[in-house]
Amino acid sequence: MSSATEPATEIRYIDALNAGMATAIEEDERVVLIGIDVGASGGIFRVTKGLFDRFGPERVIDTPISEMGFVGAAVGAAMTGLRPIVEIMFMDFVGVCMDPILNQAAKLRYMTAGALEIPVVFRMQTGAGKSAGAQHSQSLEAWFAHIPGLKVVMPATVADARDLLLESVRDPNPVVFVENRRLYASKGDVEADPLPLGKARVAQAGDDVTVVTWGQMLRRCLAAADEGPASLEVIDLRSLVPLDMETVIESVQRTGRLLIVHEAVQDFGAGAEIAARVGDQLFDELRTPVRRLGAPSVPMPFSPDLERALLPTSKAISAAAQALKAEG
Amino acid sequence: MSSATEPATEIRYIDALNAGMATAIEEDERVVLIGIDVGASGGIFRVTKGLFDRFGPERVIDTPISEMGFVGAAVGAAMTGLRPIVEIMFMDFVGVCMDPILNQAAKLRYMTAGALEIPVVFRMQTGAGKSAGAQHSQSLEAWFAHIPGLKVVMPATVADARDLLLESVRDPNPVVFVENRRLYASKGDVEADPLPLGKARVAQAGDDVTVVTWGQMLRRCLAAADEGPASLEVIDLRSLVPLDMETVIESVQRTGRLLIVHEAVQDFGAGAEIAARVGDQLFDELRTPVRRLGAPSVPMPFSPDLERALLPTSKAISAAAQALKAEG
Amino acid sequence: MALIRAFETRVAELYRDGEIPGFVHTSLGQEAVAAGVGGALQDDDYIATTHRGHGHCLARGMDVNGMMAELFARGEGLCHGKGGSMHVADPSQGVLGANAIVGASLPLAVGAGMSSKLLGQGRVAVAFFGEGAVNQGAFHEAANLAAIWDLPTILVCENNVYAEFSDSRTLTRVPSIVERAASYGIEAAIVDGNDVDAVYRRTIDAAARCRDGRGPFLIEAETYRWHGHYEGDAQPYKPEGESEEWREKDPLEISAARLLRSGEAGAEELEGIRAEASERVESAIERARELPAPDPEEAYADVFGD
Amino acid sequence: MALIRAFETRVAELYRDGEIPGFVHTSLGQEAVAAGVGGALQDDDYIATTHRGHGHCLARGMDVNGMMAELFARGEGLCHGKGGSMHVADPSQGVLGANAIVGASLPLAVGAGMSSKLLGQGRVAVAFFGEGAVNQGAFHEAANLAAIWDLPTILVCENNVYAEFSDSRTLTRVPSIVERAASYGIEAAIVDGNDVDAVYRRTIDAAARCRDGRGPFLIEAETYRWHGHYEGDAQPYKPEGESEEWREKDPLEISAARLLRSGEAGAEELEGIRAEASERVESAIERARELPAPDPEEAYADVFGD
Ligand SMILES: Cc1ncc(C[n+]2csc(CCOP(=O)(O)OP(=O)(O)O)c2C)c(N)n1
Ligand SMILES: Cc1ncc(C[n+]2csc(CCOP(=O)(O)OP(=O)(O)O)c2C)c(N)n1
Ligand SMILES: [Mg+2]
Ligand SMILES: [Mg+2]
Repeated sequence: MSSATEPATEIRYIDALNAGMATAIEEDERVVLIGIDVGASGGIFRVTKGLFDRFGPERVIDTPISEMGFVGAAVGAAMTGLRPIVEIMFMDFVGVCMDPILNQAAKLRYMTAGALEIPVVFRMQTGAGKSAGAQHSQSLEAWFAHIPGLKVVMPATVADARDLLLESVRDPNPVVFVENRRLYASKGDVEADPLPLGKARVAQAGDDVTVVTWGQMLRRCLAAADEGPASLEVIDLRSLVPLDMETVIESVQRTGRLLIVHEAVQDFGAGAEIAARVGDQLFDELRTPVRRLGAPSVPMPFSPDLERALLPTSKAISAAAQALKAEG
Repeated sequence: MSSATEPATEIRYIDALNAGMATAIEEDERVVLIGIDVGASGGIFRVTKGLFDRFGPERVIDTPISEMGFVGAAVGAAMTGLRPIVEIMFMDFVGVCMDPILNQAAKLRYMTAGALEIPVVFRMQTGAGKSAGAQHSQSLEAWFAHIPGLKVVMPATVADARDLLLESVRDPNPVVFVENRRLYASKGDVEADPLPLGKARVAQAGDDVTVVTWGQMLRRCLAAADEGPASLEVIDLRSLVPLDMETVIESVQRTGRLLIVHEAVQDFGAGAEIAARVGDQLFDELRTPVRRLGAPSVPMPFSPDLERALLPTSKAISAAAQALKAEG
Repeated sequence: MALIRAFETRVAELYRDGEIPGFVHTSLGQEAVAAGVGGALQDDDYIATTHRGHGHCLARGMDVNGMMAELFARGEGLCHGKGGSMHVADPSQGVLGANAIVGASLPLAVGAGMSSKLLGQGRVAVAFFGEGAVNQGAFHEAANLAAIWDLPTILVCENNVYAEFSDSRTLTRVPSIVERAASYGIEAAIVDGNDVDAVYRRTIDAAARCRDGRGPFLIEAETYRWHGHYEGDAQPYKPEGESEEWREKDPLEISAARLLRSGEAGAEELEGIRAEASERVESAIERARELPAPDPEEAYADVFGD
Repeated sequence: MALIRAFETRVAELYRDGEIPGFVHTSLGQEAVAAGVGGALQDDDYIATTHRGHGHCLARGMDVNGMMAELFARGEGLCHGKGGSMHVADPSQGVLGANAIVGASLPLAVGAGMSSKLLGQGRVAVAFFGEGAVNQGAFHEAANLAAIWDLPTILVCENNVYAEFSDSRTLTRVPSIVERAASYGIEAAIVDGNDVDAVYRRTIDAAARCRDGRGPFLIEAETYRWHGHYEGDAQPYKPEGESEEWREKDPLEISAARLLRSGEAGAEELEGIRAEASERVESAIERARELPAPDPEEAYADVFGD
């Protein structure tokens, strides 16, 4: 279905995730995929489509609705030789299975002085804007970033969906891998511009205002950059842990202005950490205060109209960036 | 055991908590206390001592080790007429019972457009520095502050232990009430300087550097203030939600310098939010960058020596404050 | 049942046509469980339910207009457009809400049972849940608590064969929920979930036990999900012929046949009930279509009370 | 058993005297469970245990010196002083660690069973847990998973009567863990947890089943916690005479009497075993006392691997 101008490697984000998993399962016999309906039916969003047929029930494992049990089992399996990819269907569901992530996966390497290695990927998706309601729309990446011992990865592009997933599986550490379901159908070049896990990407170069973002907000930030007239440098963070402050600092040193945009609730969100660091490290170089744009402190409402009004729009991003430029 | 100079109202933090609960249970027949061994045995730290004998098994309710079940039940009870105080023994254990806090208590008032009221207090304790290990030493207040719909209260003084607990029980909203076990044995005047929930306290007035803190770090900050020579204004935040930025802003406007100190891991911790806000709102008034002092991004080790080295000391706080003063 | 059938049938269509946003899970084929339980409860009893909760709410007497408006995300919806299909609630009717977290209804209903017991109210709390939810820790912990505290809580498991796309019998070695109940010392009974009278009688008994202070009871209602897990699910995982078999056991037909046989109702009367149900639903739809979206201010209201 | 007894006795004293920091939970009185299970396992089998895990670790062959040094929070401790009593581990011995979260050992051992099965290793994974942990959702979910996946996982419940300060029989209507196992389709057996031979035989059988691919087994070992929940707990909640009764069923005495009766060992030999155990523990203590605290750099090591 690709149009004439698309490169041959133009695919959907969701297919890139699928390809990443397929390669991971294929290249290493220790990799298994575990989750509710990830098997024969290909997953609730069809992300794992075809993998069960291709690799069989020993590698692609359906589970009961028992997240505490199967996420914990994935962690135990990772300690003993497997390299599980475990799917938590919605990020909000970590409420029923946080312990194996918080107290087991994140801590056992440390508590055993490195004797245990825990190569597990916790796949989960978020993405407000589909009227999924308050219990199916949360972006909780800040929680995981606050827990030492977890990597936190959030691909925003098709290429990253595949490449970062593969890197996460190959990583010897527990990785929280956050997909955005608003991006599942989006298309892009899967071979574009590879970068290792841990490096932020300058998605759009610019001079006036640095805009740091991740996840579905990347597209809105790029749209804001297109609007002009201020010249925005848009940085896709790609992972919160590791946090590539170097790329951010280098950019803000040039622009003197920083806007941080994320889908998660702004208060006590991950943007605060970046703002705090830049405020500290570039105190003398900032021309204007560091600004943040996230969701307000309310649960996500069901109504599409209300929901739309709570998420940063490209207009709001553009306006915030222009305002920064006008300020100093 | 009070010495000659102590006022008659000098009691321990733990007794103040106990008194707060006793008053709450006494004044409102809808108040019940629920938790593991909170009953006949008076709790693992003896915080609930005597309450079972005084109020009986219908008001002070022992539970099996089933946090998901009894925390969820407390939320259901709060929706239907009771006002439960539910004890989660260690804050780290929220890993097994986050859903009723995250997805039920915090959201159901909103999702029902105010038709459901959920007056529940989630008591939990934290407090590193006792070699309790990585699974019993975490300060996760930033998690709760990031979730719209929850109040987050952290008493640091004996008077607040009682008064804020009572106010939390009387509050019509879900409150995460974080005790610090390092303070349990500490003594103070239970009648000192009452302030409503939502107001920060200027625990020590000063001119050079504003120090914002909460929980067990308050004492270290006060000790640092005593050390001099810089004159520190120490603010005890008392609650993260509501967040009394007014008091913070007013102080930093005078001092021009801000240091934030907390026991939790610094990265993506609650201090970042305060730093981000002050950096934004007082951009032109800050004389020096906003600095933070928290635990480094590692799980809390068992060894007392290692643990000690990870928590901010009064010396380190003092040094950071002096450095700020020297900077500008 | 006629009302639920009419409501769900139209909701499925409206969702397909894009008039209802979000996720929608209908209870077509399972109407007898909702109606049987709902009919047996008293006005001030509580229910806590699931993502598949429309029927339970309607049987509890929830306002059809308010509910439809909520599904349409209107400001005059029961939850002002902030809940939606998965979270529709009306505490004034004892409905603590649909709930989008599998298993969450159970601890909530245990808590409602605590309130009733400790405040001496004699109210019964019902937790609806699917057989898929039984594998969640929340089920286990809640069942045990209800048992040791002798709470007036009825655990109603709607065993509709599937949990999402999986046959639930493959997800445990002991598919009988009644057997599982025994491990908590909870008395339980299987009931034909497509027979509204059977469900009703069981619930009446269970509620009487609860009000007598004899503690919880578990009802396993055997039924079948006619539609997909959510609207739009093509259900490739269902074996051929299975749906047809179950459609023959249509709870509405079973009940109608019985009423006609016994002479309790005539064909015309039944037709009238169906027609009225249909009318109520259509009028709720018309009304909902005309209603405005919530006021933008609504997004910021009701986070905290004071 | 002699080694566990000597170790725990001294650890209790050292904790009381402030030589060991943190929280300590000893397994005095429960030695036969650890020894019986430990003796029945093969070298490459796995165990995952609890806050009360010293005995299980020692029976698995964990280095006494390294363990004691760890409890003393020394840099040469098995976990470099970063784990401590509640987290002592030695993966090279198949010990996935003590664990301070009640119920956490179960999913971990299920995962170890998955590894063994999927990698075709024939290794058995044991989850130790207390009877108090059975009320946790993690137990429920893990048991079900082990059953449906036919995993080589043995669930060993040490029923020592108390969960913290509560008599566990008051925390459920069905105190029999074996009965609960049935609700997952898991075969199970009660065993006298103070009889090391009985525990050993049961474990041998269960492990053989596992290796044959016949799936999990649950062992409920009835025993008793001599000391408080943690060291320092005065145990006012224990009924008078109960402790004394159980002390009469001392697992070491029972085993010694049997060996003497059967002639398998003489009094001197047994004395020698006890003396050697005591010596090993004393020498571990002496050694630990002399060792330095961890290097400060240690605090920052092992957060991530690369
Ligand atoms: C904690 C959690 N895990 C997974 C899901 C996704 N999910 C929603 S409904 C469902 C199936 C529920 O099956 P069952 O309990 O049998 O109810 P039914 O849909 O058949 O009514 C699943 C897996 C969820 N909402 N919450
Ligand atoms: C999730 C969780 N809840 C509560 C605790 C506190 N706690 C530690 S041990 C324990 C009692 C455990 O009882 P049981 O399982 O019978 O083991 P035993 O101590 O008797 O060996 C409790 C409640 C905990 N560590 N983790
Ligand atoms: Mg079902
Ligand atoms: Mg026990």
